[in-house]
Amino acid sequence: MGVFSNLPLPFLILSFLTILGALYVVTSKNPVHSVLALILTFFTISAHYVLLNAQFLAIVNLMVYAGAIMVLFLFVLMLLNLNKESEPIKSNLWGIAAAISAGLLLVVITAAFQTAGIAVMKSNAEGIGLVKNLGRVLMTEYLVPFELTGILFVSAMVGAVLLGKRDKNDIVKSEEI
Amino acid sequence: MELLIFLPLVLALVSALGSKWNRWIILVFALSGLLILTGNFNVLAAAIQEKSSFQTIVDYPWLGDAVHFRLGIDGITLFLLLLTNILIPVISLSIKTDKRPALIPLMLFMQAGLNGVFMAQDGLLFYLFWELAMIPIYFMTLLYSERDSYTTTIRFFVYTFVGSLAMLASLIYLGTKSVNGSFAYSDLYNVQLTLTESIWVGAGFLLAFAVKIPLFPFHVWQPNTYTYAPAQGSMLLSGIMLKMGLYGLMRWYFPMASESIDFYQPIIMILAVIGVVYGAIIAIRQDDMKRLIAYSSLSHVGLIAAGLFALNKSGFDGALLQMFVHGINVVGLFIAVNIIERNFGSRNLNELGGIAKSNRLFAVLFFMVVIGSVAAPLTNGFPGEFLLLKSVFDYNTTSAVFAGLTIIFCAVYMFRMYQFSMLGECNSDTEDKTIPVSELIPLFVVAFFVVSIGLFPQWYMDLFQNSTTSLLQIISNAKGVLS
Amino acid sequence: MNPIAIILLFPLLGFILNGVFGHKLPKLVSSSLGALMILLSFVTAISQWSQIAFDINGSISWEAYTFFNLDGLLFRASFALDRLSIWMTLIITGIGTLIHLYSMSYMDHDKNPAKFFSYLNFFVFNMLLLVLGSNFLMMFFGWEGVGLCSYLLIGFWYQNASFGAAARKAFVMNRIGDLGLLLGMFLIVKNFGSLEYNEVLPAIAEGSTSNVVITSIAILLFIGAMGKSAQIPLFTWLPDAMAGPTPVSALIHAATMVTAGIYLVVRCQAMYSLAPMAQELILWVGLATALLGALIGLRQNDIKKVLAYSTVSQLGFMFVALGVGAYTTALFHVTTHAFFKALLFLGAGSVIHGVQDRQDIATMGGLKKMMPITYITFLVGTLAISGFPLLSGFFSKDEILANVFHHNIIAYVVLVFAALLTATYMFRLLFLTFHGEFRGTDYKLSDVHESNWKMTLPLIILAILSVLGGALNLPHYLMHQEGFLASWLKPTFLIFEHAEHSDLATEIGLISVAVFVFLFGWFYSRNKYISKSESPESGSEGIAKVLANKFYIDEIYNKLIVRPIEFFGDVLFALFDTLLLYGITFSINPILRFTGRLNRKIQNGNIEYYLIYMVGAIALLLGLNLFFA
Amino acid sequence: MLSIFHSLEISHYIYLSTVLFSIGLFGVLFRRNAIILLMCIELMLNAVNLLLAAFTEYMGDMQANGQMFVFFIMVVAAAEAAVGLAIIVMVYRNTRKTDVSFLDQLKD
Repeated sequence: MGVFSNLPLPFLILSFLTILGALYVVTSKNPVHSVLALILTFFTISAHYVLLNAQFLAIVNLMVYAGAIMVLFLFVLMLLNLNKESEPIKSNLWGIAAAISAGLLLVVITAAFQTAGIAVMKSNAEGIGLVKNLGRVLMTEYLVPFELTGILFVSAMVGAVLLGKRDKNDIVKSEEI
Repeated sequence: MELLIFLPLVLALVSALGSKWNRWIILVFALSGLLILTGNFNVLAAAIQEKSSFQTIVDYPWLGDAVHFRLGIDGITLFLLLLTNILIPVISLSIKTDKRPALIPLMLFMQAGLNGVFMAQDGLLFYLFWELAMIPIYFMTLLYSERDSYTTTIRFFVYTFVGSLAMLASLIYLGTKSVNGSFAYSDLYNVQLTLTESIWVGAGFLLAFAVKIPLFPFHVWQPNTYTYAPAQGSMLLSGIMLKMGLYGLMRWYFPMASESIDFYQPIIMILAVIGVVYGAIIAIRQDDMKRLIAYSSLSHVGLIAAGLFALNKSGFDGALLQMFVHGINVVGLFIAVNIIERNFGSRNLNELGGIAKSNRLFAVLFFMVVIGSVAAPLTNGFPGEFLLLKSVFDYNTTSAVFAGLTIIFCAVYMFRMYQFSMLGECNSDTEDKTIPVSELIPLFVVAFFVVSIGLFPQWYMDLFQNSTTSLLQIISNAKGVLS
Repeated sequence: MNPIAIILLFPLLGFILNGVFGHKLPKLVSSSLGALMILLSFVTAISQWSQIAFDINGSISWEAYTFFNLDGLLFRASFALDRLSIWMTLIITGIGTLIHLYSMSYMDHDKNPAKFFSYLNFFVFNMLLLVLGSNFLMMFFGWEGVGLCSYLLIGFWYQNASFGAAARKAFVMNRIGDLGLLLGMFLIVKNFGSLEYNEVLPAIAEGSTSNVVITSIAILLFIGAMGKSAQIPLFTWLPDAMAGPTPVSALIHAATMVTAGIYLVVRCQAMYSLAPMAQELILWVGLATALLGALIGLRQNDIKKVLAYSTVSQLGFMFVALGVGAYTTALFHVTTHAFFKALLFLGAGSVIHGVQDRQDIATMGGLKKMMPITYITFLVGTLAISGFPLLSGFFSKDEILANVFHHNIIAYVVLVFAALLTATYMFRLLFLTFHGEFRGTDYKLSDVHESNWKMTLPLIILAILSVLGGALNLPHYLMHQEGFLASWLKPTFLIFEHAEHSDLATEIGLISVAVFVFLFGWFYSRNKYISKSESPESGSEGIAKVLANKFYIDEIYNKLIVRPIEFFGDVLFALFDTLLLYGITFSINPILRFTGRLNRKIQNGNIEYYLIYMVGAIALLLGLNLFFA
Repeated sequence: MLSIFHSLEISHYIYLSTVLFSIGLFGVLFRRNAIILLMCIELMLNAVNLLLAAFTEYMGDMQANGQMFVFFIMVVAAAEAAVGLAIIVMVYRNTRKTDVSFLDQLKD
């Protein structure tokens, strides 16, 4: 396995699953499958968080992403009745172009990080990711941004409602349909 | 003095809020610049002193250390500021607000830009204001042109913008060469360039200025723009904007790319003189009064450019004086044309005539502007034209002979215009129609300057003569040869 | 207050008052205001006479202010009243007063006499500026100013388009000359660093300046004089200028403005005396003009046109005098010509007035019974200009002829011929107008009336002056000393004027030639025209036709100069400016369009494409940064 | 960190998240269904989140700045998803499509 030989097995498995899930998200033709694969990916990422001493993040990730957001996605898919393979398939040329672009970026970023020194993670920081610590930091140093997120949420909510609301014209149109 | 830039901006915003302003309120808005200018008496007094150089009066760091918000003033700047801030109220008086509400904010916005151009003492700031002053004109032509507004605007825009970009390139190149990459005026002209560099840098500047002035082959945008733009747009363009180009030559091109002067001098001189004759000959045959004025402007401005490129005292003094005078006169002419068009529904010479019969006062005022343009002695056109022709004569006799043809041709087309519009038989449109006196107010201001400059040019020349001397000194130092 | 300021102030005041308030004043008030101002100016000038007369080099100077200052090179608004300028001032204001008085009646039926008088006053102001200025700049001011007033006054009846055209023609032709004058001034500044007469002229008189420079300056200034004084080739405006009211023709186009060119040359006597080539040029141009004007005058039927060509011709005489270096004589002829030509014009005006604004002498005849005063004064004027012995014109013309005789015999012969023609056409005019039978068709002889005293008084005064004017400079052979004018002017000439005094025999010979010329003209015209009952020949064939059509000079100018310029204007505008320049500049258009179309493939508005570009660009930039940093 | 992972290096996480990010990016470029696009964006955000968490651990930062950022990114992502989906619903309602290639109105 070369490069991977000195890696702990759990990390390898998790990473493998993550990438697999991500790839399935991208390649699956059925949107519902994509959603499910994305949820899998989020689960594995949460596991990574646990490995990284970010226990609270792991939970939140599950709750917010896998729970709330992805359900929202599913909801919309169902609502719009898009669970079929309705998407027009792009040409191969397009796929190659996209792959080249993305691959190029991958190569470049990897190359860029190559210069970063390989260092073993420190582990002296116990309890960074616990609620107690995070809560303290959030309520002291990040208080203002925290409040701002509240505003962001409100505005997003208002925006979403406004966008989702039907105009009278729309109603007529949809009734015709 | 920075108020001179910011107050018009604020006023532009304020005036943009309402659409129907009383003309007197607008006048107050427009007069603000002049009030600030005259209010800063100390600065002005310093500016016209002996050996006054381009002294800095405002200096804030702006974009790092390299670019400062740096304004300066000397007699030349002061004189052109006076021109700008006098003409803006005059022009504002001729605006009918109810039809073209956007003109006022645009004009005030432009005032800010123009004041900035004349005061900027930093390369990039100069460029910024240069563009800022142009923007309103684009909108004026786009919104209110009588014909082909889109084409006219696009052509005007492309032309001027290509020139501006060339200038920007030159400025940036100079900036990279200067001490610490600073764009300060004094740092820029201290940059030592090789001849080749200088020729390229000079080309950038010259392109921008030649388009703006406009010099002979670069004038293609001008006639249509002047003709189709709303009258106030034409006034601003010809009265003040094109002085930016001439000012740029004086203040920026000559000191910055002084090494290339010897290379460009004969070329520009020939082009300018060709422009003088060319514009005049075409003007003789025009029937559209605005187009006629456009070509006459081409002719007059060519002479100013020639005077500047003669690079001597009388050329610089004459050019500055004539810049002021041309501004006054051409605005006066456009106002008169505007009045005629508004009252008699046409500005085509074939359809007019006999207006003088029932509009005595207007006839007199218009005539004063006309003889001012013709440069009859005792009117404002004469001293400037005299000095300019003298400078061209000192540079080269043959050029002076050809440039001098302007005094003949100018009489031909100006009097032709006056004859066919004001004199002769009345026709059905012009019979017994009187122009309201209130419309003539701006012409009174113009007439005042026609006479006062004509009689006492030295009053006006005192404002800038010390500064032209020191500017010429700078240029000749930079050239290394005393001219 | 400086007397010069006062002299200048009055006409200016008249101009402003009449210009601003004139249309609200009663006609009588505004017109007498105009006349009064010139009179006051005249009186002021006379009061200064003694000041100047007592001192040989006496002159009054006044420096009003610095007009502009170029690094110490001062252009001053300064004036001087010296012997030469007071002479001119008196002519201008004196004849000016008479003509103003005359105009009070002449312009009475006009709608707007206030405007007329304000222009006329402004003209006098400018003319005074011209002669009183003590430098070339002030002279140029007046020079252009009189041109402007001439424009205004020729086009006074502005509703007539052809009058307007004549006015513009006059102004433009003057401007051509002005350009020469202007260039001459630049050359003076360049070489002498000043425009003041009393700095430039002594410097020239010193003789250290190179001859090329002096000759060029002299010729350039003479070009200016050609324009103003209607010499070949710039003379065609003067006959057209007769479109203006008759007093204007009398004052501007006969007595004063057109003699500005002579004043200029006399003023620069030092320069011209040292530039023989320029002098020679002046001589031949003057000679040609004198001849041409007289020839054309022979076959004109418009009473004012005859006088206009006569003026052209007489101005030619004066330039001939200048050309042979007889400056005093030239100025003497200016003076006498001012008298008799103003008289003739005013007389013509009186005739025109009397026959209800008709000018064609073909429809006149036999008017002497109805207009006795006009007739007698007109007769005096005719005698004077034709050189009737002992009248003013006789002396001045004889002096010119004598001077030319000593200079160049060919020129003398030509000039004698011109003088002969002068007598001929003047008597033709006189006989056709006043003698013979009445030829009017659309009006009756009994409608013709003598003018009132305001018009006849100036005529009488001018007639007296025309008779006695010769006394101003009686010739050497009569007095055995220099004439009054010669001795008066002597101090102003920096270079000694070489006066020819021939022996008695030559003198008698010359005089008899002059008398013969007069008699021939009189006889010829008398036989031909005095009892003509039918209309005079219209010049339908041969040489007469050419003369009647003024040698087609206007047409030639039109074809050779005006048309080509207009043609160029059209061509440059339509072909060059619009098609070519526009075309070239905006032929970039298709190129831009083409690249634009290519561009459009890329910029198709689809976000996906943009995303790919974005990512590609980011990768590229990062890569560049990585590998080339 | 659990002791068995002591041999883990920061670079491994870097590679992992880069790969994830690129996959997400590829999805964004390749797919046309707007909903899947959004999902891919979420994927990319998560890749970044992962890296932030890894770096927090790596730096041993008791302030947990990195994790704080993750929080905020999640917040923004949630808001974005909500608004984005609302837009998609609206677009779908008008055009009956969720295909982004249909949205080429930027042309003019």
